[in-house]
Amino acid sequence: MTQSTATRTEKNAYQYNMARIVRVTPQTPDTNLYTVEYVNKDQQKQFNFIPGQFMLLSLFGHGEAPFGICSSPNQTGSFDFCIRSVGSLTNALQNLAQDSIVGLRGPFGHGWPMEKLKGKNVVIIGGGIGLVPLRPAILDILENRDDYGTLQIMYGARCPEELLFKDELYIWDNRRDVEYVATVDRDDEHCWAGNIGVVTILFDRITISPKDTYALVCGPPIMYKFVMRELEKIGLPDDRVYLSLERRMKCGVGHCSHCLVGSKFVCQDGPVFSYKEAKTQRGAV
Amino acid sequence: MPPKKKVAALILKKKDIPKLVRQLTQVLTVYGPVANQSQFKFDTITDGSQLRLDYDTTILPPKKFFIPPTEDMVTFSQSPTLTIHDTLAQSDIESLWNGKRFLVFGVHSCDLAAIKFHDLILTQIYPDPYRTRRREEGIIIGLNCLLPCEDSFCKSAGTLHTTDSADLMLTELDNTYYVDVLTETGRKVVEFCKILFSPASTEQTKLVKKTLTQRNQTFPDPLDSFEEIPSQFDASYEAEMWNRLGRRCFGCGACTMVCPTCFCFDVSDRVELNLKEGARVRKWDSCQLVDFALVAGGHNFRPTIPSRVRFRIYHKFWIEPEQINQIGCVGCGRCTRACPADIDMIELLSDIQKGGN
Amino acid sequence: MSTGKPKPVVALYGLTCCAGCQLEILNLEDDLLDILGHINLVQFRMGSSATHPGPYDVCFVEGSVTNEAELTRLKELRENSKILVAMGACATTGGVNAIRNGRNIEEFKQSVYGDASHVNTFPQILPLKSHVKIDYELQGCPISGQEFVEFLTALLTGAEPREKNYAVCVECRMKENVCLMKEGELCLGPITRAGCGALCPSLGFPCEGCWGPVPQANVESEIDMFSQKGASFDLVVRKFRMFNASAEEFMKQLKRRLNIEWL
Amino acid sequence: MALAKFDIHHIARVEGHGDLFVELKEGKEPRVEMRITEGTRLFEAFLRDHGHNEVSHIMSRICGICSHSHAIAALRAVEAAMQIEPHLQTHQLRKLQLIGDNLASHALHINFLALPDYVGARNVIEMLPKYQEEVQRALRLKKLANDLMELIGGRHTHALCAVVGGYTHVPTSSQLQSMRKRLQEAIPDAEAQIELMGMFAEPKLVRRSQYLAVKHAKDYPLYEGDLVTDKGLRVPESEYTSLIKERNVPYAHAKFSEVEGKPFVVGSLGRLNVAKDQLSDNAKRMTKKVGLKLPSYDIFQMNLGQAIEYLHYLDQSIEIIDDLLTQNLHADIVDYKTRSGSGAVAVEAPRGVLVHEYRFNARGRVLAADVITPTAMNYSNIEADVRSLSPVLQELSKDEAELRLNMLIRAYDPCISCSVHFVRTA
Ligand SMILES: Cc1cc2nc3c(=O)[nH]c(=O)nc-3n(C[C@H](O)[C@H](O)[C@H](O)COP(=O)(O)OP(=O)(O)OC[C@H]3O[C@@H](n4cnc5c(N)ncnc54)[C@H](O)[C@@H]3O)c2cc1C
Ligand code: SF4
Ligand code: SF4
Ligand code: SF4
Repeated sequence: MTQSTATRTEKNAYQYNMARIVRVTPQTPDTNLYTVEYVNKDQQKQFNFIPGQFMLLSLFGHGEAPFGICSSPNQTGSFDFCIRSVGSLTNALQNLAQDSIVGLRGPFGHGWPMEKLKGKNVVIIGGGIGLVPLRPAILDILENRDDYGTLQIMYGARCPEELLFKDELYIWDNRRDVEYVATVDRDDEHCWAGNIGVVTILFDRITISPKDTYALVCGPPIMYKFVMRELEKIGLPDDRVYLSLERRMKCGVGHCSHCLVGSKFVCQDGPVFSYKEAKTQRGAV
Repeated sequence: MPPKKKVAALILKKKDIPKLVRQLTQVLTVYGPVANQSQFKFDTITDGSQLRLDYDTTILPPKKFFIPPTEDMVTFSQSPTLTIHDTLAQSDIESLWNGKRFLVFGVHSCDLAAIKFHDLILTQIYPDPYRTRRREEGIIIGLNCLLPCEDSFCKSAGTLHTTDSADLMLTELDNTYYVDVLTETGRKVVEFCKILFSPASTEQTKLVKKTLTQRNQTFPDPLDSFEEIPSQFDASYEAEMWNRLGRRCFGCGACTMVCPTCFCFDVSDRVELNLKEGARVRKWDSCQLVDFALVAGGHNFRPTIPSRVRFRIYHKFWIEPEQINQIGCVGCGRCTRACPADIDMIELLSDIQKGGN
Repeated sequence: MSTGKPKPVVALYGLTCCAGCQLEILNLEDDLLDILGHINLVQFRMGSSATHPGPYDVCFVEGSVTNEAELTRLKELRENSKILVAMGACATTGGVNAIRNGRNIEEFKQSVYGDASHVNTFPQILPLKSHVKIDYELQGCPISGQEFVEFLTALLTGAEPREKNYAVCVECRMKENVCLMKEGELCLGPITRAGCGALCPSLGFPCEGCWGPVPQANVESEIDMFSQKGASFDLVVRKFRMFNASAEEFMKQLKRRLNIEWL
Repeated sequence: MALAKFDIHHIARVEGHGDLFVELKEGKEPRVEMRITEGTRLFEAFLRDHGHNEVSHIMSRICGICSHSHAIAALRAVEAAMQIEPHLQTHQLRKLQLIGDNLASHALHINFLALPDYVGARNVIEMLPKYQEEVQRALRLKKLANDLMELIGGRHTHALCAVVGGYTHVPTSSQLQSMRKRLQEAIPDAEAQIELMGMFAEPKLVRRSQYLAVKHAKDYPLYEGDLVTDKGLRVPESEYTSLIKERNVPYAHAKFSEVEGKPFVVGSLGRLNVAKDQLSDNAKRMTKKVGLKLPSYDIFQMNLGQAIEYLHYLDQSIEIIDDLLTQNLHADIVDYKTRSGSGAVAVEAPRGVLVHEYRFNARGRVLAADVITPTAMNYSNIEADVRSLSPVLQELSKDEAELRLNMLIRAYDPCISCSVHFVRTA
């Protein structure tokens, strides 16, 4: 593998760096966890990100697409993506063998407000693949557990098979310092003993105190409106609710305009916005 | 950049234009307005006689030279290992004036304003390196409009007398062109073709001023207080007019393709039939097209034609002013001229001004 | 990108049509040998007497189903093919074959054959997707060779072929043609799927819609524009039906709007 | 009792779907049926009520391989019906389109459809290892023809810019010049193609049939003229019905034709036998060089005949382009008045005489249409040939006999989808 580096302009944010897939861990029939490392060792050493940031991953011949970084920010030597196959690039990814090379650029955008969360209570609400960009925040909190107040995790998936990170869910469920609740939309196979229904039903299963609490939310587009309504009911102020938005993205650096919500670019001003900010932009939620 | 020393205004004889073109084409690729069936377009000029400086407007704006309809960003090949080559990094051909390689002749004020607009909007967060590079490679010779063209509203939009982004600015004066030198590059162009330019007399300078003042008065001004439209748009957001327009609009994207300020693009990969080579290509996209705001899982943030019609105006008249304090429309009227459903921008904007119902 | 896998087994079949789409593939002189290097083309009656019963990895079918025998054939092909691709207007919208739809077929047969007792043909021509499941469609009358190559390349690299969900006008503007609608002509470009490269308008001829309806085609507005330009309802109907008489997206709206029962 | 029976399903390497049924019987006339199973499309019926300016685009869809021939025939017939006289430029451009159609189809037929039989291959792919050069040449010759059609008609299959009264778009002179250069450069390839086909003197099938072509005083058969047979019959194209009689057969979706109650041949041999003197000098020289004696009554020489025509049409197209280059080409459509009337014309499609006739009402709508395609004209003769081949068939093995029958049919280069779209509406 070679890369013509000699003549690269330093500033080009469209520039790729090559990374190797070191491990593929299946999560569900259509979702895999990809552990990658930069081919260039120094690059890997220097790599850092804020939970909630994303990168553009490319597979030459198949295009590129944005994916949230999914590992703990404290992990060294490699980092993870968790990707569901829904189309051209993601299907091709699924067929890749270990040691394959992908292109990466980023990390881009604003992540979760980790600094602000210090010493505060945190509620995390994830729907489906939306748990992916939340995972680095959860892991970071768990790894520095004393720095934060209570941690409540609400997670919903379409069906039991689609639950991600099942090993970790088990651990969260059993940790005393985490309150974890989950639900599935439906359970055709009858293998689920827990809640059935959309994520918002979990608000009845858990008590959230609005005091000193921050909420981090990520899920499918339709989820936000309902979750926000619940959080408003509880009395959580808008500037303590954060959400990560998904939009179509083609450049990641504020040029292609696909990701505009109001005057904000999801790629650069987001993907994480406070609800307060998001509310000022038409069509955001 | 301003010229180093003040250069007096110059005169270029119309009959010398072919000579000028001949000289310029020796060192640069020259583009200019040419006849295109019943209309005009910017195209490569090899001979001065092709130039139609009497053109009203072109189908596509000169944006196509700075953001081409399709452009390879990187090329890649697998033979047998993967090699990636950034098209930005292609070896610099040494050319005359610090990498200047092409010249666009006869750009009207509205288009000059649009180029300037792109300079701002596409560097908000981070300069678009591909466009920036083409901007650095291009020279622009502007041309003052003396006659209004149909469907335009440049005077209302405040772009009628823009000289922004031009290196030289021409004004027609009987058998000659009055030439304002606006930048250092402009000065170098004049220097290069010295013998074709002569100093302008004070009378000529006066005459040009008078001509332009007169023009400014006579040009149509169909829209009052253009700068108010953003707030008026805000008020009309839920108005009935968007449904009405949506019933007529085809969502065909013609308006955005021809718009000098539109710049949205799509990125995808092209693979050659040998399955070994390919390129990452960016291509003009349009917010009017159904897939523009579609994401994985099938959710479409603007699923209907009315929602997309409104978004185009939203972007130009609200989002962009919010971002860079400038309205994203220069009043060239191309969208009106291109719309197969006969949607008229002046009408649309005055509807907004009237509250949208 | 490149595949070390065995070459896919590909078949080309023709039902009732002009064979122009197969020909368009034969006409890819510059690419033909490359293509044949990538695929194992086992069935191509127009070009080869070799036959292969299947199964096929990819089967391209041009033409319309006009009788029982062809319907059986199509069903067999479906059974025998992993990927079934409908190719060309006849297969995707019924093409000119569907102009007969809604008309008196017995009278048609008689007027052509006199004694028509031996002629066995369906009164309605439907797109192949109404008969069997179709995985992909390549539009056009005939298809574009370039689109065929792009499609094949996508399949060979394991990429999802990209649908052009936008109108001919996009390509037409990029080519900087004078817009024929604006010149008073009746152009179907605004409601027709892109892919041809705005072929007709680039040659001064209004689009006839052979690539079929674009998603969300605004038929109502097109009818209005045509009427404004002085077209009779009758002419509007003929324009829409030339290549799209069985394209539901068009016919439903046309029927409602113009109140025409037989459509 | 039947001696042998051949039921060849779905004849390959021809355009369209047809079966051949042959039953050889002791002491009796063999039973021979060209069963044309191609689905019917009823063009002729649904064409009614369409506007006169829609006819050529619809009728071109009868057949992809000879789409330009159908389009040009339709345009000429419409113009004949409405007494429209286009300018010389239009006629010249149309001739180029027709030539393109003939060149492309000939190159395809000679190299891809007929040649594999002669070299023992099932298709051109199988020929590749041994005949690299021939295949490359064939691709070049075909591409040239396609590019010519695209240049003039706007697309290789289903032309776009030829319309009633003229063209909506014409090539630039520099485009024509570079096309001329390519046509000129193709002459050695065309000659090599003749020499290649000249090598195959076997098999033979000599039968004195009648030969028909569209003969014009000045040009080798192509664009217009009288219907002329080698036996000296001649009628104007508009009176084709007085010469060609059609009949229905129960086993085919196509009508069969006869002249004076007997089968006849159209196609390259039809044209060559009727107009050999009008060939270009190059073509005449090559005819002599490969030793083809004209008139020829050996139907297998249709293939060689096409190769010779390829060269002739190359020469003719160069002449036409030279002529066009002296004119100031521009998109040009003559003014005309829509009126009622009928018009019938004949042109030379790759496979031979193609007749189109239309009748219009005063609003320019189609009242009736009639098309006879060359393949339909040849069917009767194919059956007659098969009958006369029967003694030979009995001596061959089953496989050889089937191959021979296939080759015979392919020599006619039948375009079956065309042939079922003959028209008669009243
Ligand atoms: C900030 C951000 C973070 C994301 N993080 C993750 C993640 O961690 N894991 C994950 O599985 N997915 C994530 N996604 C979604 C992911 O980007 C899409 O699934 C991916 O682009 C689909 O690409 P494809 O080529 O496989 O699909 P395509 O074949 O391109 O299309 C399949 C579907 O995806 C839509 N789509 C195409 N391009 C995009 C795009 N650029 N953005 C959004 N939708 C698109 C199409 O409209 C279509 O509906 C994220 C998206 C964003 C914007
Ligand atoms: S919106 Fe219309 S008038 Fe305004 S700049 Fe764009 S094309 Fe010109
Ligand atoms: S000519 Fe037709 S396809 Fe082209 S822009 Fe106009 S309406 Fe659209
Ligand atoms: S312009 Fe329209 S009719 Fe012409 S090829 Fe394209 S889709 Fe077909």
